Amino acid sequence: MLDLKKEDIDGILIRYNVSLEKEMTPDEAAEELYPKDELIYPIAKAIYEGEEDDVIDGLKAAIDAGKNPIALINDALMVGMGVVSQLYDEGIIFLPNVMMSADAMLDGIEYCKDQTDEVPEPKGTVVCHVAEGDVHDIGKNIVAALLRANGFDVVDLGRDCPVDEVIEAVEKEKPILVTGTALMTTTMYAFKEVNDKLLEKGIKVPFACGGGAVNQDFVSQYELGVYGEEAADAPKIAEFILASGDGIEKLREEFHKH
Amino acid sequence: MLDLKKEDIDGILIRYNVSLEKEMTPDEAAEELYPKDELIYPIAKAIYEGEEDDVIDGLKAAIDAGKNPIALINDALMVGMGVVSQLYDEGIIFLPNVMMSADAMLDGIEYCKDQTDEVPEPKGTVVCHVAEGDVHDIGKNIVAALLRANGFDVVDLGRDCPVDEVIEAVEKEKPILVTGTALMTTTMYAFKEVNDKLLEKGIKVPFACGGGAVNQDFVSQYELGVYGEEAADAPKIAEFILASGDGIEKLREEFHKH
Amino acid sequence: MVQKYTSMAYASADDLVFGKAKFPVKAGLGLEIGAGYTTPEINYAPRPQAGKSKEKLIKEYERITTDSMQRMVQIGAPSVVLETEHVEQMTNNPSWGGEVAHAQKTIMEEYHDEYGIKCALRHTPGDIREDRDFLKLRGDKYDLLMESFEQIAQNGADLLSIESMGGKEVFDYSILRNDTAGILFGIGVLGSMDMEMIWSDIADIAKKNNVVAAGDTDCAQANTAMFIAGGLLDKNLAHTIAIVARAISAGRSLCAYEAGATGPGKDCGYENTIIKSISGVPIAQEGKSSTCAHSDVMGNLVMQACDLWSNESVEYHGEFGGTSVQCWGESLAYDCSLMNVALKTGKEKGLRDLFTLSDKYRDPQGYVLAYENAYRVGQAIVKDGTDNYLRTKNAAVECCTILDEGIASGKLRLTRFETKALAKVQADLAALPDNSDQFMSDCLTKYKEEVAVFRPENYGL
Amino acid sequence: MVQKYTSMAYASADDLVFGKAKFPVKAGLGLEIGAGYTTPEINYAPRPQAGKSKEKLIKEYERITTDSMQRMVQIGAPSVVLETEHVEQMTNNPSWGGEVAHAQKTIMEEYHDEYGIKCALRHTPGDIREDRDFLKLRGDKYDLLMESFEQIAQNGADLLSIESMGGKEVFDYSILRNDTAGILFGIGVLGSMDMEMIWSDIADIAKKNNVVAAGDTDCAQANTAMFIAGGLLDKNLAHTIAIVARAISAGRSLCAYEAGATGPGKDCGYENTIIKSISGVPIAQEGKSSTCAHSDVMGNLVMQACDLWSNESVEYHGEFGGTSVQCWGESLAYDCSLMNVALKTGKEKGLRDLFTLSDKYRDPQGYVLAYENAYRVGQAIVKDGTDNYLRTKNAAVECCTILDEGIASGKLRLTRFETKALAKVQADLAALPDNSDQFMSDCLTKYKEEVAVFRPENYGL
Ligand code: B12
Ligand code: B12
Repeated sequence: MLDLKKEDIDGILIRYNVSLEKEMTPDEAAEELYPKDELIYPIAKAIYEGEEDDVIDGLKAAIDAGKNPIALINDALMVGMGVVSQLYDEGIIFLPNVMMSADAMLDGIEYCKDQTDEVPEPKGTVVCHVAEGDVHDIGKNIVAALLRANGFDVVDLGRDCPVDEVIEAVEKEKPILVTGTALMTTTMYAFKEVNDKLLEKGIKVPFACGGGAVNQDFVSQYELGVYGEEAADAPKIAEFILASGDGIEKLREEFHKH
Repeated sequence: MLDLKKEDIDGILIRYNVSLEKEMTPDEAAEELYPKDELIYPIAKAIYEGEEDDVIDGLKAAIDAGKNPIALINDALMVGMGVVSQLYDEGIIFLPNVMMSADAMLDGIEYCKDQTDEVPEPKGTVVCHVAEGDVHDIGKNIVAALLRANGFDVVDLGRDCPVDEVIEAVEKEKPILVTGTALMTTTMYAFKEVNDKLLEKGIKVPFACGGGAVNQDFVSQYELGVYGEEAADAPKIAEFILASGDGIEKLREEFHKH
Repeated sequence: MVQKYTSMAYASADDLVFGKAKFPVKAGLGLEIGAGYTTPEINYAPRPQAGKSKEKLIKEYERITTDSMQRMVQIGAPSVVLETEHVEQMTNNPSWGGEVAHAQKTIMEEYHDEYGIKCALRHTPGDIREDRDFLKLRGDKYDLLMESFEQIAQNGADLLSIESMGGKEVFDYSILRNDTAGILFGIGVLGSMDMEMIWSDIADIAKKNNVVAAGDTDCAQANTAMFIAGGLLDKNLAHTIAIVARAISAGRSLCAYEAGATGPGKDCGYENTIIKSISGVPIAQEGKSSTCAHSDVMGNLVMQACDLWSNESVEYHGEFGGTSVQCWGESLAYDCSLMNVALKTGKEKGLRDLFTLSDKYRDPQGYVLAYENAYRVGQAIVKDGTDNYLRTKNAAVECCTILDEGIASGKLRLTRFETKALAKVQADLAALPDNSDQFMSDCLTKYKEEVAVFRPENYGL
Repeated sequence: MVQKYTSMAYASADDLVFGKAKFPVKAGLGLEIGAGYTTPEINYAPRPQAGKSKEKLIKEYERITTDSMQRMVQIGAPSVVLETEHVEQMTNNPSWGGEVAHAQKTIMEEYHDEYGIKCALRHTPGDIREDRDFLKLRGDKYDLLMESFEQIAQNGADLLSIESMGGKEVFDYSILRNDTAGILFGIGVLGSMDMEMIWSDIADIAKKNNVVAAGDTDCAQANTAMFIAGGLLDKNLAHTIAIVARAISAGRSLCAYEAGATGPGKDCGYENTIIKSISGVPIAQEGKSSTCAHSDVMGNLVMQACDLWSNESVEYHGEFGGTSVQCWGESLAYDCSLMNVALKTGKEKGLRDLFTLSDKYRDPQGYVLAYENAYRVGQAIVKDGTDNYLRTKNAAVECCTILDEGIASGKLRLTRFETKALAKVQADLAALPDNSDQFMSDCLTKYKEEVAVFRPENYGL
């Protein structure tokens, strides 16, 4: 077939991802970010590498050396995960790495909890769901994974979730944030119902909504709605709430980009 | 340059207008529709041909022969114009013919009125305007011309017409129908204001809206709104009101096609 | 019974071109697909409020149909296909789907009678075979789905399609974890098994009703991978992995034609060039004129061998230029007009190459799907055509080889990240067993444990 | 001073091709227009609510700009132009337009710095020179308009354009009455006079601010005729008359370049192929990927010689595939990619011919605008290039001759109605005087009487 000369390709398309790729490899970039403490370092690194067994080994060693299991959650596991999240946000590593690190981190947390009777100070709970009638759940799964990766407790109500189940879960879990995902124009209207029923009960929790069919204009139509463009916004919204409160207006100002 | 073989063209495009063109010429088609009365026939034909002078000559002859000038408006001028409208609706003649016929008809009406002190029974008044801030007025001009061509009295408020002027005109003229045209998304919102102010005053006149930017969903949002797709719908809407009353729901059922 | 492909439909890749299929398909009112011309396929989604009642829904589709047909005659398009992808209510209530098909077809017949425009109606029921938590591929939901096909086939649908979901529970788990075996198992093995079952039955229904069993797409898996992979700057999935999933999906979607479908394959099957090279069936495609529905990095390339050209889906609403179906339909019609001129003047291969080159080096996905590479993936599939596991594994391996060559040529420039992901897939593939029994038993053990929602009985296992 | 064209820029019609102009134009951030590649030009209209305050408007344009730039880098487009057609508030308050230009340019600079994407910003103030009932081409509204150009030129707009309205009061009256003399007078004489004035001033402002005076379009007249003419089944205006108006408009829009503009001409100027043949300036065009904004019967043909390729306008809103500017922008970018591949591989003339043939026989309008016919209209214009009346009359006559030949060839098939309208125009043209003084005085007398809103002082008469 007809072909392009190598030097002509750039006139037709530019592989911006190639031209922009950072000088440093991800491993090098991670290395720069690990904490120096020699008990913490191996745990953080094992998190980054997504190696559950190494995480447990590292925790064991640290606890044996006298570290408090519950403190390790924040000081080692979350710190390691923080490295991962930062590299993901900077475009240096990709989602599957985050997923595998998060799995490793969750195993680590379970292990720490098993070593003591203390209960860790929770960072905050988020209730996630996919709108009633909708089976598209990958976006929600990513949202949930990234929230967990950032240390939030996630109550995942799954897909095709009836409105009333969302309301019940919110009443029970008292989350700092509810998320909804919908990929079809015919299902996203359930968000309005969730909003109305929450308000009926006097619950003014931010309700972050996203997914293929959903757009900012739509979400702006109901009082509690905050539009989320990409999954990585979910932990940012949750962090924003912890830092600056749950005023919907402020949240919209920060996250409504269109 | 490269060219297509004649026999290959139909595989790429079909000139449906050519393949569908009626067997009869417009003149032949008109001939079939003219009234047979030999005093009326030349008037109707002169209307169809858009010849003002011939219209006046024909009217003169008919009046001299004892016909009532006011009756001639309905029995000759409107009949001739009816032929024109029918051929336009059937796609046999085009808008400029209608415009020229309408001009001839209006001259004829003036002439008839001048010949007597009687006043003709009005068919109904329509108030037309282009939304405030909008200068696109060709659509409105066509609408007004077709309404006139169908015997309605048109009060044309022109383009860029302030909301309050529309309200005033409606209060004064008591039209059976108001039309609005807007071609820009930024101007069509004036229709809502017109609607609200009319309702405030308790006036429930159908408000037919059309023009490039306007769509059926938008028009359905306000109580008096009836969406008009093409200019030829305006006289149809007006006739529908005369025949079946001014219920908005019925009008929407009839004219909302999307 | 399914008859597996073990040879290629075309002697050489260069024979693949838009508008011509080895086995054209007659459908609907005067239309012949793949018979020397391309045809726009207009797709749409009803406005949200329209779902409220059956009456509203029918009215909505009537409007969509009239608008679309009207615009086609206004600009002089010789032919058009409309595709209705069911909203869930229409499949779950089979008579609804039938009534919508009937209402649409009635309007299309009027236009055909008045203007002679060639046209056909495709209906695509939703794959409703699941409950809230699990896939439920067999049983009463299956019967309901088949009843839906019956109803639409009886009431005016000319082309029957579905985007079936077999294997997706394993795939969904695997794709977010770079788990090559799981991707292959989900698409290549489980997906293929389900395809063979469902398409044998759809083909029977089509035959009985004298309509066309048109084909499936691996939307549920390969497209999910493509969407997660996203644009050049997205960082959720390496595009090298997405294209491996795509290559595998060709073996899976091919099963429809082995079970009796005849094409045109569905628009969103980016694997369709590979399938056309093997089977010679006509295909629908979507790309640069389906940006209303999604973004991709091979907008022109996918036109290379299309027979129908689609906008995938657009919500029905107003635009300055008319309703959305009219706008996108018109764009498609002009795209087709360009291709048809090339066909009539004997310049189609030249135009095809321009389409392909537009995106061949834009992304690893386009590189592998470029027709002469797609053909090679096809060859890898038919080499072990009778074994669903081996042939899809072959496809994955060949895909990686093609990418390696592209990198070596210096023209395909990948990021380090993409290269690394590719190397991992290659290593994973090399470690897989050589026979399908072994692979099946390894995977059953592994995924029964790891994927809570995986139910082997969905596949008769 | 204006310097009228009396010869053609190209020795033959065959030299006209997309992506290459005899006189390329450098603009904005690294962009060169007509220098061997085509570039998408994304157009948009703010959502209705956005007009409520200056702040909202600026924010809206910021979002539009970010979305557009983002999608371009996501798919790897090497270059892009954004066009902001002012909503009335932005021109009537010149500082608003300036602030919007500044906000947009700031974002574009960020993208240019980060990704190296070549880009430029076009601003098109509205022609606000009218009050409610009359055109008011001269006086304080004129000064306000020029102040708007100053502000945008100072604040980031790289390309200055307008769709000016001179002659439209006479044209509007005439077009609905098949009045050939009035159409010629409105577009060819009055329109040209106003163009010479306004573009001398815009060119000065551009020069002073070191930006580009890009060009005008006869949207107010020729496009109005095209829209009234509509599709194949519309019956408001013969398409043969619409194309005569278009041929005339080439002489009128050419005046911008005679007064100092350098291109790229504006997208909706379907007369631009003719203008390019005469002047060698690069041009923007719109067609099959501007169906969001309007329908036409020559969607591919207009690509034949474009340098920028535009979607005309789309309201900013969400679609499944992203926001509307992203969707349409991506479609445009792929169209450009196709053309750019052809340019790089030396196949551009072949592709151009396919574009042209797609629509050459679809409609009389496409037939005359097909590049080799457009070139002939250009020749008719430069033959009497120094006389606005004679040259536009020549264009109209040549247009009719070309149509006659098309009919004779048997390939262009017109309806009887179109043929009759054509014959009338030819007769009307034949009856017109041979010199412009006579024409001017005839028309002044006639239209002062017939057109109530016609004010000769608008033209210094
Ligand atoms: C993959 C896919 C499927 C898969 C779903 C697999 C799965 N487990 O999810 C399958 C095949 C099952 C499927 C089925 C159907 N689908 Co589907 N599908 C898609 C497709 C191609 C990609 C969706 C996807 O996974 N995207 C990738 C994920 C990662 O994106 P995402 O969910 O949007 O999430 C991202 C962001 O939005 C964000 N996000 C999401 N939620 C939230 C929440 C918060 C708080 C935040 C901050 C961010 C956030 O984070 C994510 C990453 O950044 C889309 C096309 C499209 N344009 O979207 C169609 C699409 C959604 N499907 C569509 C349709 C019609 C269907 C079917 C009805 C088809 C049919 N006739 O069978 C059925 C649905 C059946 C049902 N009952 O629901 C239509 C919907 C049209 C409409 N009316 O609205 C679409 C738009 C395709 C189209 N263009 O026509 N589909
Ligand atoms: C011609 C035209 C102009 C001419 C108008 C001449 C005139 N006297 O009307 C001129 C050049 C002056 C003009 C100016 C502008 N225009 Co302008 N213009 C157009 C264009 C190309 C065609 C409009 C037209 O005449 N159509 C033909 C007529 C016959 O159609 P119509 O009015 O819709 O009417 C038909 C039906 O709708 C129906 N109808 C109409 N009203 C009613 C009412 C009833 C009751 C019924 C039953 C039927 C009905 O009947 C008619 C025939 O069937 C459109 C493109 C488009 N897609 O519409 C842009 C368009 C309307 N213009 C546009 C713009 C932006 C402008 C300007 C702001 C541009 C600028 N920056 O200078 C200025 C406006 C200045 C101002 N203050 O208003 C945009 C509007 C975008 C938006 N935001 O909504 C459009 C859509 C172009 C685009 N795609 O960007 N324009």
